[in-house]
Amino acid sequence: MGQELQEAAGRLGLDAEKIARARECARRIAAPIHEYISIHTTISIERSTLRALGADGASGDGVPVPNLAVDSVKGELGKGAARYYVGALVETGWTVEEMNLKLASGYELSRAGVVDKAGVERKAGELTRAYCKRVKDNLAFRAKKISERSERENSPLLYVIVATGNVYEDAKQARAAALQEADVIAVIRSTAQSLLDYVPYGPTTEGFGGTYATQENFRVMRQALDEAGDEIGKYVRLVNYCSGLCMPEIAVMASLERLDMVLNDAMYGVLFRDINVYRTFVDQHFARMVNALSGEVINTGEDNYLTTSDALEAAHVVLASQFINERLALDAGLDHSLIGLGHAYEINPEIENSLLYELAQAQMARDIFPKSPLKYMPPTKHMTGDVFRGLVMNSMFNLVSKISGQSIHLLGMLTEAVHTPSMQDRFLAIDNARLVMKAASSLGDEIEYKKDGVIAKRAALVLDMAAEFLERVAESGLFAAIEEGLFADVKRKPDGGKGLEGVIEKADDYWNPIQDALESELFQADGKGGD
Amino acid sequence: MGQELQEAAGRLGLDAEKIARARECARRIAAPIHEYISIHTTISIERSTLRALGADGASGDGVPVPNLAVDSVKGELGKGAARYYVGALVETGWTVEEMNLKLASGYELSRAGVVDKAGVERKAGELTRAYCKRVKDNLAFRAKKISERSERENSPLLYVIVATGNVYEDAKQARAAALQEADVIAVIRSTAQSLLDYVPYGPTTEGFGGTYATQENFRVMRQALDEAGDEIGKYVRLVNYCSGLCMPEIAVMASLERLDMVLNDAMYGVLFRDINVYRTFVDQHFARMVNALSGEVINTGEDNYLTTSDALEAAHVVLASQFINERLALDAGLDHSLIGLGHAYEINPEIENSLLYELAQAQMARDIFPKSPLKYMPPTKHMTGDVFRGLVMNSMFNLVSKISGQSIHLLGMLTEAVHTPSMQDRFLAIDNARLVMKAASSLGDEIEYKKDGVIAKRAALVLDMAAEFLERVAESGLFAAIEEGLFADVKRKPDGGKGLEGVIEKADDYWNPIQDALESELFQADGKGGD
Amino acid sequence: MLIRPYGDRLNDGAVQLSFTLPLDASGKAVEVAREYVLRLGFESCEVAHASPLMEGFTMFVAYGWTNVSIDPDEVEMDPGLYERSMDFHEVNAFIKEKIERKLVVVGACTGFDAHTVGIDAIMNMKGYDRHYGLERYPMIEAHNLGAQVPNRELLNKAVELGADAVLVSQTVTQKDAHLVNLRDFQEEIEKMGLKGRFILLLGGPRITHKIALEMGFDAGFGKGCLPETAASFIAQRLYERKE
Amino acid sequence: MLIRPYGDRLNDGAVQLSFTLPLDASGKAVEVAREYVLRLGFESCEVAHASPLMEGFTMFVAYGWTNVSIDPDEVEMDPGLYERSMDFHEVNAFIKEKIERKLVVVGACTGFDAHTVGIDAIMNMKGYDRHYGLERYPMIEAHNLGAQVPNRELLNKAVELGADAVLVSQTVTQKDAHLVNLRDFQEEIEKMGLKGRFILLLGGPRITHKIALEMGFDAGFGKGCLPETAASFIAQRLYERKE
Ligand code: B12
Ligand code: B12
Ligand SMILES: Cc1ncc(COP(=O)(O)O)c(C=O)c1O
Ligand SMILES: Cc1ncc(COP(=O)(O)O)c(C=O)c1O
Repeated sequence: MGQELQEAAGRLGLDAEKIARARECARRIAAPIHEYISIHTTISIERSTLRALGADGASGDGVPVPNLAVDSVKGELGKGAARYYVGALVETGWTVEEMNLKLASGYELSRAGVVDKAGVERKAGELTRAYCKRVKDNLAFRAKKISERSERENSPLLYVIVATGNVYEDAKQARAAALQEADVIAVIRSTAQSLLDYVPYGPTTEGFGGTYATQENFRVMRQALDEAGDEIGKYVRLVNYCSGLCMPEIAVMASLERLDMVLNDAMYGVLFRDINVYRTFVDQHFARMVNALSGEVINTGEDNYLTTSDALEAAHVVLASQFINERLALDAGLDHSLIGLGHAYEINPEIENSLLYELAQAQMARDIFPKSPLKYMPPTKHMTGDVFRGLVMNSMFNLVSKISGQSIHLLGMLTEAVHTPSMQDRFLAIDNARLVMKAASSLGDEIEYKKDGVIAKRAALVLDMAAEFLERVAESGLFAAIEEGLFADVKRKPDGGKGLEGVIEKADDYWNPIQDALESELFQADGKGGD
Repeated sequence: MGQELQEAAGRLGLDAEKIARARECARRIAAPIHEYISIHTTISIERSTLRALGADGASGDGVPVPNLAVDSVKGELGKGAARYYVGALVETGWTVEEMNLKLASGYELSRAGVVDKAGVERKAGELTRAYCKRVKDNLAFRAKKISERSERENSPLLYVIVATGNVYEDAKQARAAALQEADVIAVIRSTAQSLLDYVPYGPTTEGFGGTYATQENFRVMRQALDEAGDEIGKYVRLVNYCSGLCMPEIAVMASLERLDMVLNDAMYGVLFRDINVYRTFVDQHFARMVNALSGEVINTGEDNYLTTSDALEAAHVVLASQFINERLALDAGLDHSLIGLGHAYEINPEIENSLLYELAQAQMARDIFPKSPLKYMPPTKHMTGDVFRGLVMNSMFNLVSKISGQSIHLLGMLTEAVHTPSMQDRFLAIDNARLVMKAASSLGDEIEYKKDGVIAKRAALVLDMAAEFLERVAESGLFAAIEEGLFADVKRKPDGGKGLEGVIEKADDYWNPIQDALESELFQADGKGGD
Repeated sequence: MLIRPYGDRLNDGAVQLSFTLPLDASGKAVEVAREYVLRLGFESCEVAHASPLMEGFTMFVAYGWTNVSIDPDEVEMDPGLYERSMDFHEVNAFIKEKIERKLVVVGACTGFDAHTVGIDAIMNMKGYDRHYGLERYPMIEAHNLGAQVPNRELLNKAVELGADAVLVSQTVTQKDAHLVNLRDFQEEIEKMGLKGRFILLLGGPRITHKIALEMGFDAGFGKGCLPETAASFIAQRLYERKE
Repeated sequence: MLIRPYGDRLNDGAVQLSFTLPLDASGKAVEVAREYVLRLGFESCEVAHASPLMEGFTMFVAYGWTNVSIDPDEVEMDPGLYERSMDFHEVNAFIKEKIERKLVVVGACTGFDAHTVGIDAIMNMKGYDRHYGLERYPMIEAHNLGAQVPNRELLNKAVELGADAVLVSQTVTQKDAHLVNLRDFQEEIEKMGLKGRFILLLGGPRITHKIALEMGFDAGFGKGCLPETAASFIAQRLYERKE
């Protein structure tokens, strides 16, 4: 623990002891959630397990095979769907592809108990090893490319979004952004996909304000970005959004298609998508274990809090949520270097010294989470149709991001308050960031913050308030705190929202070979998780 | 001297001893120039003297009365034109107005010696006292308004230019800028007015890339800005350009019409307008004394050096020129608070750490000239037709200006490389500066520069090079150094350029009541000048 | 009186433009861009800059000068655009005096739209920019159903609560998602026989009064709308209907 | 092949505009601005923002979508626009071989124009962006007369030095100051009977090949012109004349 303490001091001289206490509260907050998680599974976790074992495809009218398979053994899910899917494979001798086609055309998994237990365990082991191998190969491929082409990377990584609704048009725009030196491309999901309890199958060319997240769409984008990357000697990272009712499923699909980063935050699902707390926190744990195995960086959505509450008044809520997300992520086997905690530049720019407060809050996050690839997001709330002022606000955001050493920088568009970004909007955003960040390259190492000056005092105040806030949440428990509207001024009842019906108590003989493999890889092997 | 030494240390820990040595060199450079100045007058100084005594108006075909008066005693100017003008007044008993009308319609001053010496001295005294009173009343009025309305001032003062060619259109645009919180309005002169050896008379509505500087135009603008200022409770400062063949005349006109700031730099005239060195340095001394009496801030044009030579390679030449301008200004009775030394943000923004070098150079000027109202000018050379990138570059310029505590901030236009500014260009420039400067309000006091970091080392290097450069110039003399092209890579021969024929050796009995009044007010009275 | 854009002189017709053409950057491309601006109705054009975005695409920044003029008086505003509004106190006094009972108002973000900040700004206690939301009006009973409320569910609630007015908020406009949803809203009203039953208000950042009328609403409210403006409209329209 | 601006989909015709109208900011003014953009040849327009600049003036930021298209092939470039150019070594070799003597070149900023950085970039030792100026060409004798040189003085010098080519630079274009000066230049040429005597090159940030031809020059050079481009043109044009 010692080592972490001084590090926490960082550049703002923050009270390391208070930071340690906040982490302690996060532990107390996580404990009861883990208790609940350990004895529950969900319909989405079961579908994800089957996907990892090879279940894929969809019926004529587009119902995905994993949904068909899981629904056909609806009552038995307390035992885990794996036994029925693998059992059917062993019994029928069909290959996984044949099984999927059968399921797609109406075949139903039998609910009868497993006959050949050893055969099922052997088959499950084979499928699980195949899955883990594919995921680890992806991880190795990514690691090699990143190290070979590291000098082409911007620091922080420049992250842009594409959202045309047509995956092939997205691919073209993503290519353009990559050729303009963007490092990370995120395809925004079609509106409200987080509320679908299934993942659409195949490539999609229609969407509202975004493109559906499907495995085929991931493949199309992955290929386009690898090609563009090879052309200019860069490894271009691909991002998509797990949050929502299909969190673990999208995580598995991402692990199969070598996505590099995923938005993965149950708090976002609850607060901004009104998804049931129990459902999404159980889903999150499984999803984050899959991300951990595949070495994908998760991004958390604390920036959204500042769209509904004031960025000065709610800064401590962002920090508190980051501590909680860190704890839950570590407990899911994610190493610090994969926990891309989110925050944003959202203070009203008309407020005097707003740049100093933004710098204080950005540096505070850097000091408190030194090893995390922090994801810093641009101004949205106070952006107006004056695209010229928008460009100036984004220049200030770019400067603070560079000075405080952020890791992932979501580029601000001058047209944020007008429309989804055009090709030239993205070019101007990239040009703005690269110009400011190159000009201010080592400004961060060059300046020291005055001891108890405006910046240092602001950071200390936010840390104090966050520590106090975490004590309160630890007392009441996270779900009760959410019910009270402590987070983002949004109230959600624990039994409210969508998806509670999909939560299932694990039977004593619950069996999930994928979860077992994940846990052995992530925890037993090197006892790394949950430090 | 002591007090000035620590102050010089400032925030970059610059070598105070080296700064003192540089000031010493400036003194050695100024000495021979003063010798030349003390024994010469110029045709423009004589015209200015008559203007101060009341000469004004113009003949039918537009030749100004001061020109007619001075030309009519061309051979006698060694004795000073005052005796002939005042002599004629005493002899004819005409009032000044009557005399001007006579001169305008062909009356010639007689070259005969003065008859009633006592009468001439009494009349000259009366006219000189009237001039000094008007100038001091202007100074008092300005000081009162500034102190009453100080809290409405931006810091740094926001300086914009208007250049429509039509003084009435300029007035409208200036009003708009003042209502948008600009503090300082400069009317750009019509192209090449600096090469005219007369000042046009009356209001003008035609000009190329600017509006002619005339006394009537000053009055029109002064009234417009006073009205706008009263409306919003601000004192709006008016600026015009003295540099060129009519430097002292425009200074006198400015003092009569209560201009607040004037561009007044002989080096600019020589290097960029090819005006003869002797002519313009003699003119400058008289002009700066007039500025000093009227409490007008002078602005010097070192920014122009960086349009013809590289801003990284020539930074030390800017600093050296500032030391020389400071010395010559002090010797002309200008107090530090009236010496608005110029510099600019002109490094190629694509260069890594260019923002740090700009900050180093801006902070260096602040530390070395702590009491000067430094005038900081925007990027021009590396501005392109990409007005969006232009806005980003201006945001960085605005930030550096605020952090380093500059005093006068010439607003950068996003269309710098395209056209003279439109009304909306100016609005966007003001909005950009106010937003960035309010957001970064006390950032300057909040940060300390790392001891011998990139910023501190850059400033120290430029100071060293400037000190060396000044030693070389002190050896060769300023005019020889200019001939070698040491300044702005522009070579000018001492006897070359325009206006040398207008330089006249003072006769032993040279008499100039205005110069005598200036010198007694500025030097004898409190022995302030030339500290 | 005919007017034109003002650059730095009256009627100089100066306009700044930026656009991307599917062309590789070259001297020729600059000439095409300049010619294109002339075809847009400009007398003269200066292409200030060309930036290659990727092979086959170039962004241009240009300044055009046009003789096209417009007479503001000819431009008719949306009929009945509701701009004048009573303040918080006047509205409550008006309702108390003229309608003599509490108004019932039901609102939501309908269809897929989850942008609740807009409707919350109009209806919630906190309100908008220090202007209280309808929940704080003593003479109004406000029910905010929140995000992604299906049209039918909103209308059922309105009937159940005996609403005087129904407030719909739409923000996402890509591919006219909002128009699709609003047409569905009108169909639901017809199906449930509720035509003319409620005073219908539509609002959102991209909503104009024209769109609202076209979609069968009584009024449209855009960016910067204040709660008291909506409250005034409901109160006055209800009073007119009573008369 | 007809093309249109590309926003985020092929042929969506998206263009960004900003302009100031002599109107006070109001809901009505926004509608006038929107209507104005439609009159400029746009199908639809969204006024994203309105900023009051001062009483009676408002700036608008707008996005328009247009069906106006253009066929790049129809757009004829300036005839004879000189784009291809030999490099430093090829030019000197060409002159040595084909003309077999040093060329004499005289240049200046004429009239009131004091912007020498442009002509210096073409003619001086230092040149432009690591491309050497004509002074550094062994086969060219370059005389740069500097700033604000009267037309007559430049032509006298050209005659005196037996120049092959005369280079004129003009930067200030307000109120067509440059055109006034260039017409005067042509009159001087006629008066001094020098028509056709020199190869005439005109350059500057706002100069196009078209303007140069209209003003009686042999070629026009704009922003980013390189010294070798000017040298190539002079050498080749001189060679053509010799043939
Ligand atoms: C906050 C925000 C979000 C939050 C919403 C949180 C919440 N609970 O509201 C989150 C992160 C969830 C979000 C998600 C998305 N968003 Co969003 N979002 C914004 C943002 C940043 C601010 C919107 C806002 O809060 N405005 C402030 C309020 C006060 O203003 P207002 O909505 O105009 O409301 C006022 C008036 O319009 C009026 N009014 C509004 N409604 C009504 C109703 C009545 C009856 C009346 C009288 C008046 C009235 O009164 C209000 C007060 O004056 C904007 C960008 C921007 N800066 O505007 C993008 C923006 C609106 N989002 C956008 C998009 C595309 C999306 C997504 C589709 C992205 C994606 N693919 O995931 C999703 C869609 C989610 C969904 N299902 O709707 C686009 C919309 C583009 C378009 N024209 O269609 C924008 C413009 C961003 C962009 N440039 O791309 N978003
Ligand atoms: C430096 C500068 C000055 C300096 C000039 C110093 C000097 N010795 O040159 C000073 C400070 C003196 C100055 C003064 C003024 N300036 Co000035 N200045 C500029 C600035 C910042 C850069 C111009 C420059 O050096 N460009 C770099 C060179 C390399 O590019 P270039 O000129 O285009 O030359 C290239 C090509 O055009 C070509 N080329 C050019 N000439 C020729 C000739 C031939 C034969 C060939 C083959 C090629 C060729 O090759 C060159 C290399 O590629 C511009 C703004 C900007 N950022 O562009 C304003 C600008 C040009 N100035 C402008 C104005 C209005 C003025 C003043 C009138 C302001 C005033 N009222 O006082 C005065 C006029 C002085 C005068 N009498 O001309 C305006 C012009 C607007 C217009 N369209 O008319 C500009 C655009 C600034 C603005 N936005 O208002 N200026
Ligand atoms: C953590 C997180 N997940 C998901 C999303 C968006 O997903 P959707 O709009 O599909 O709900 C966001 C915000 O854009 C987010 O911050
Ligand atoms: C000191 C100084 N004087 C005068 C001017 C301009 O005057 P003119 O263009 O009339 O020579 C400048 C630059 O613009 C300047 O820096």
